[in-house]
Amino acid sequence: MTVLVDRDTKVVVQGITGHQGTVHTRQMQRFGTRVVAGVTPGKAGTQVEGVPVYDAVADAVRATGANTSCIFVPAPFARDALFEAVDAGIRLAVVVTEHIPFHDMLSMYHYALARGTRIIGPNCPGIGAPGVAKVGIIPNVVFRPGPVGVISRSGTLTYEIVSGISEKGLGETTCIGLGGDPVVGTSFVDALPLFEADPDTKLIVLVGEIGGTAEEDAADYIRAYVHKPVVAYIAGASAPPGKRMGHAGAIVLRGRGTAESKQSALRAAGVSVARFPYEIPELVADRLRAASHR
Amino acid sequence: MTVLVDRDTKVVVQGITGHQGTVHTRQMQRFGTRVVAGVTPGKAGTQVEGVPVYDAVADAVRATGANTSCIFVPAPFARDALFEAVDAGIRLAVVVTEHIPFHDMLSMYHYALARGTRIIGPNCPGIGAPGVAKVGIIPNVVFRPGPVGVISRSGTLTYEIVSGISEKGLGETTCIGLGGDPVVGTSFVDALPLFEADPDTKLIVLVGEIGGTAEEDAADYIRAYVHKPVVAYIAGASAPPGKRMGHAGAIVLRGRGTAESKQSALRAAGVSVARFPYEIPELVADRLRAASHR
Amino acid sequence: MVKLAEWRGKEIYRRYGIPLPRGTVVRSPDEAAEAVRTKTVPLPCVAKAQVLAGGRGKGGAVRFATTADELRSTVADLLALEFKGEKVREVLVEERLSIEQEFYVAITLDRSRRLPVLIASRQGGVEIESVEESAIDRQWVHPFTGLSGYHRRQVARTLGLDGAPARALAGILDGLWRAFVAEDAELVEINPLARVGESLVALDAKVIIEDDATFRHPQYAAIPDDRTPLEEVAREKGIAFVQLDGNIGVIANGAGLTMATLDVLKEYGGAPGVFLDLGGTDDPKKVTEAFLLMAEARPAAVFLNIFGGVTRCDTVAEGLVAALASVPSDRRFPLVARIRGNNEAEGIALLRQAGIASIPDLREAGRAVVAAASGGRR
Amino acid sequence: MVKLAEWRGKEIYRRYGIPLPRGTVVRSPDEAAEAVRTKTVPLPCVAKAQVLAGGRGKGGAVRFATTADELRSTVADLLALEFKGEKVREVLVEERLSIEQEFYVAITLDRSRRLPVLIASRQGGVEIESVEESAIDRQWVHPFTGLSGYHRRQVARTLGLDGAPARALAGILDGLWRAFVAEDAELVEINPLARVGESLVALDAKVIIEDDATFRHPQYAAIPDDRTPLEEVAREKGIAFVQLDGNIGVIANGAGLTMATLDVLKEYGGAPGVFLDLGGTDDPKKVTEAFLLMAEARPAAVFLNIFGGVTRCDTVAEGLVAALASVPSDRRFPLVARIRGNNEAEGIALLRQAGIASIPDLREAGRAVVAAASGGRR
Repeated sequence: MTVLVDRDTKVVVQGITGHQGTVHTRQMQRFGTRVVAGVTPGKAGTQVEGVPVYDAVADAVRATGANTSCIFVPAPFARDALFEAVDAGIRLAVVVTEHIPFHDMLSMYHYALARGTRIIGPNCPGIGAPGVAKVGIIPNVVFRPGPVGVISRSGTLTYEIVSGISEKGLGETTCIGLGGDPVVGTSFVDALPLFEADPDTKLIVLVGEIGGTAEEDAADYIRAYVHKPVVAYIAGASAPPGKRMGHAGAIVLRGRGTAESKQSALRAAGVSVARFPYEIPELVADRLRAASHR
Repeated sequence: MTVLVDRDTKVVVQGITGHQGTVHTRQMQRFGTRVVAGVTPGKAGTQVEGVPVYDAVADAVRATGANTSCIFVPAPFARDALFEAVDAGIRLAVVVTEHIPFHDMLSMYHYALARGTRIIGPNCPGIGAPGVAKVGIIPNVVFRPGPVGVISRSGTLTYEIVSGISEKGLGETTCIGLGGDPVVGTSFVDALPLFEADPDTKLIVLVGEIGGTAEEDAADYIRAYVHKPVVAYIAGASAPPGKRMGHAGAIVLRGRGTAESKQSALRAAGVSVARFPYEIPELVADRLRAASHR
Repeated sequence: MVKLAEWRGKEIYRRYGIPLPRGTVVRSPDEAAEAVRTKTVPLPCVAKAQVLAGGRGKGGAVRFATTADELRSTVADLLALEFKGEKVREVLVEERLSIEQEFYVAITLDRSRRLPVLIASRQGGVEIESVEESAIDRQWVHPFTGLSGYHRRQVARTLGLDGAPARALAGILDGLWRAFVAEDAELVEINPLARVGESLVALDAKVIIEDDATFRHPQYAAIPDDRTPLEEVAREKGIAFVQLDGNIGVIANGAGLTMATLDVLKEYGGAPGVFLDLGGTDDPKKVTEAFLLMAEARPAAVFLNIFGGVTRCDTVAEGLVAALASVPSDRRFPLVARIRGNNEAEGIALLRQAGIASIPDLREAGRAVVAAASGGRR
Repeated sequence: MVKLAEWRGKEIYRRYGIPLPRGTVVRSPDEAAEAVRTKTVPLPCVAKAQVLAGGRGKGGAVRFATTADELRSTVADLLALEFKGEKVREVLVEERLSIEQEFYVAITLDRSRRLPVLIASRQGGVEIESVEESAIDRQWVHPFTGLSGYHRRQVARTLGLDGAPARALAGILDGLWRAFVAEDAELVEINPLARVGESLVALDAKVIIEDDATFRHPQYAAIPDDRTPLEEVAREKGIAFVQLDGNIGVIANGAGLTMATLDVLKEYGGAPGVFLDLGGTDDPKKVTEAFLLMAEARPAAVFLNIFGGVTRCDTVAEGLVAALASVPSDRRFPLVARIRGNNEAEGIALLRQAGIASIPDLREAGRAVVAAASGGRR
């Protein structure tokens, strides 16, 4: 099984006529995703990569039964786009858009939560389940079907790591890029139970970063509720405190959110912690081997 | 069994030091309700009817394990009081306060909904389950344990009707006074499944009024999901259109919300509709007799 | 329910940036002429009697004028009018615009969904009730997220607008939403919303403010409504009091019980003339006040039907006895009482002392009142 | 993260009704003397250097003056100061108040709970990090319901206030909340919030505005921050560029990959000097700009580590080749490349044509960069 997406996933792309919207619609299609609709106000009746475009998400849902949205609209309009998706009955919204103010994201998160819609992102690469569906922008080439569930706060680092897992011949059930912003729709703690419950996922890879306490929260959760082996890597051990490292989230402030605190919390929860990305595939192979011998 | 309240119901009275708060705390106690705490800012450390008073609901919950709130605070402060109760983890809030602006109630309803707290009211008599607990202001004398579940939009009319049912020797599992305001936390449609699911409730009495479409919505729900017999009365058949009859809710406007439309919708759903309150006990007895013979 | 006259609604709309015709409200023909002289109102213009009842256009309460003199006499005519029972105290005088299209937009509450609903139709200028369902677009707006871009775009599509008029529409809808929330409105309606070239203008304004929110908006509490003078007095005393067409006065506590009492009286051939809901009170003075108010309405008979909850039976009895003592002889009425619930025995005893029996059966009590009223009909 | 100087933060607080000491910001001793003359600033007063670094009190950047002449020379001293690397351009001059108690209040974001958190302590005037947990009160505020009465009452209890000071506190907390939301702040802090008789006064102001929200608040985009000049240029070009202490430049795409690259370099004994995150781009010009910016930082060697996703490998190669052609000869640097992902083959081919090999293994590539940097250390 896969997590969050399956063969019934029908995607509407909000902002499909923009450059990224169009490029990634094509990539999602090549992956095998059922991209059933696009939305760009004022462009109803046109097509992008063979996908019909609608003025409104509600129209797209009515016409195509779309249940999942991939949002590419620019930051100033992202909140509106998400509200529209929720009100149209979309159950899963992958928000690729970056630079959304966290105050907007607070409203987006709590509204979606209240209405039962799950958000992945913002500022995220999205979800990929090899052989099933991809919603977002993770490069198609990195995937290979297999027993590993990947949860990551990073973008390209995820590609690098998933790619390494695939090249090692292991492969993934599903990979979720959560996004690195201060407020995310789905956190490690929200994503872990999905993989814990998925029978095909035999091991979970967790890719974290400095900043915040999401990894510490994850360690608490793993200790209490996760029985599958977990391998983790935390980027930014060498980053100096007080400097914001690219992501709005990635900053060590006032001694909080250091790589050390995250690594030691994870280790204490029984997680194998890689010091560098290239150590991950080996650790995964080891833990899978050990688990299968039990 | 009872509905919404049970032997674990522990009540905190918000606004306990006000006149109504104090009077009804005593009445609830006499009914057998576990009133464990009261809240009035600035009055911490005092007692009302032997009940300890706290400054904040969170303090009361921490100290006493209160899980249910009965709110008597004046309308301008009711929204704040409800938010406080929700944030303190209260699961059921009975809002007795009348004259709360519906814009406030919209926020209260949607916030409570999002956070998993049920509201009864506002402007409502509350809940009474004879022999178990009462939260609100329904006179103790009207009750008698029995197989009838009562759901009502009215106040005193409910007392009249419940009293009639009790005097007939029938009695109630639980009686819920929903309140007659335009926006209520729990509607007929929300309350019906509770009684449908309660094994001790053999018949449901629904007391409606002119105005709105809550009774028509209830008829739709009953037709689809309620298998127990239902007896209903709609007050206001003789009220002229365009006149607001006391309640903010009770008004026939533009031909909507007439007694006729409600009565015929309910009849079409298999409900026995009383023309006058005094017909209810007889109809209840008939339907109960018929049901027991099946 | 505080219904605002058009000009007051427009004052609100102006504060929220909704475009309106140029004009002003006047209370005399001289003021109207002065408005023309100062170019506050351009000619030709329209003069609209400020009454709350609908159907002003067909009823002759909206008229046109092309000169200052004509306007002066038109305003004089309108101020002399009594429209569906309402006296005309103000006339709104506005420029006459060249209208290309008339739309309908409004926001009100959907009780079933517990959400505000934004209603739009391309068919404006007529009562929305007369527009077929398929021509009405409804969108629900969540109080926590408010009016969003997609709501605005949907209304633009419904009305068939794009470009500058669609942008103007977006601003109007935002203003309407902000007014709905900030003014605690039950209804904000623009009908018609007129297209004039590339602009949109609110030709009419219907705003209803919620009674219960007047603690936040004391300015609305003082606004005259379509209440009778006695209803107005009752309102000031915090008593729900509605005048109907019949001759029997009903005093009960709680809206539901009061309505049920009316239903019973009607069944026995009685005609309720006053609906008086005591509400929940345990102040005998309030009961006395209610009775004296009832006496002012000169009922043929009065039915007191109380179920004591918050209100105690003995309180009511006490208040009633005090009232009966001070009702002037020409205002006396036959009384049938039925008091039940909390402190029932004490209440009944008090009444008995004053020579009043309480009839416990609702049917019997109803019949007794109807009989008393028809015997004593004036 | 736009950190505002105290005086700018106070300008915001003033707009939200938060009480402040009387005073003004000055940029010269003359302006300070003028402020005393016009009684804008009463004497005795305090002069505070407007720098973003903390520890001003102990560091001599806050001084007192009792006469206009003394203030003039104090301001002159402060304007000559360089405080923890920051030049002092403004001095805030304010009345000196007689303080009875110092509190701490702030609102910021709790990422884990995804809720704003209202923080209060009776121990103000010191860094909140140094206050023990038990003396700090935290309350979470839901964005849909906002700051409510019970939050305000709880803070009043924490600070031990009632009566007039508690009412003043309520107003301050409301202002702080409204500022937090309406200004898209990451942090609004008052430390200390001083009790002066029956009033409360915000003696300091720390406001951080969110970068991503500057589209709503363009006024904040132009405010100088504690960036280096090159970081400032990069910011204008929309490139994430951070200067560190080492001599190796890292160009990667994505914050995670860039940080991971730094981690690897450090493991092999390298010292990263510039962190440059290309982000997602498929514009070769942006890549060229990034390389030229990197050249300005004069790195001993540069590591280009790209995983092509949104960014395509060939785009990066194209931009890189163009950049190398235009880097001045005194700015050239050894380059190690590793490009993978979308259009990898095309990218590698383009690089090969320009004489650059791509090393696919991250360890090997890292070692190569460190070697190149130590060989070419200036």
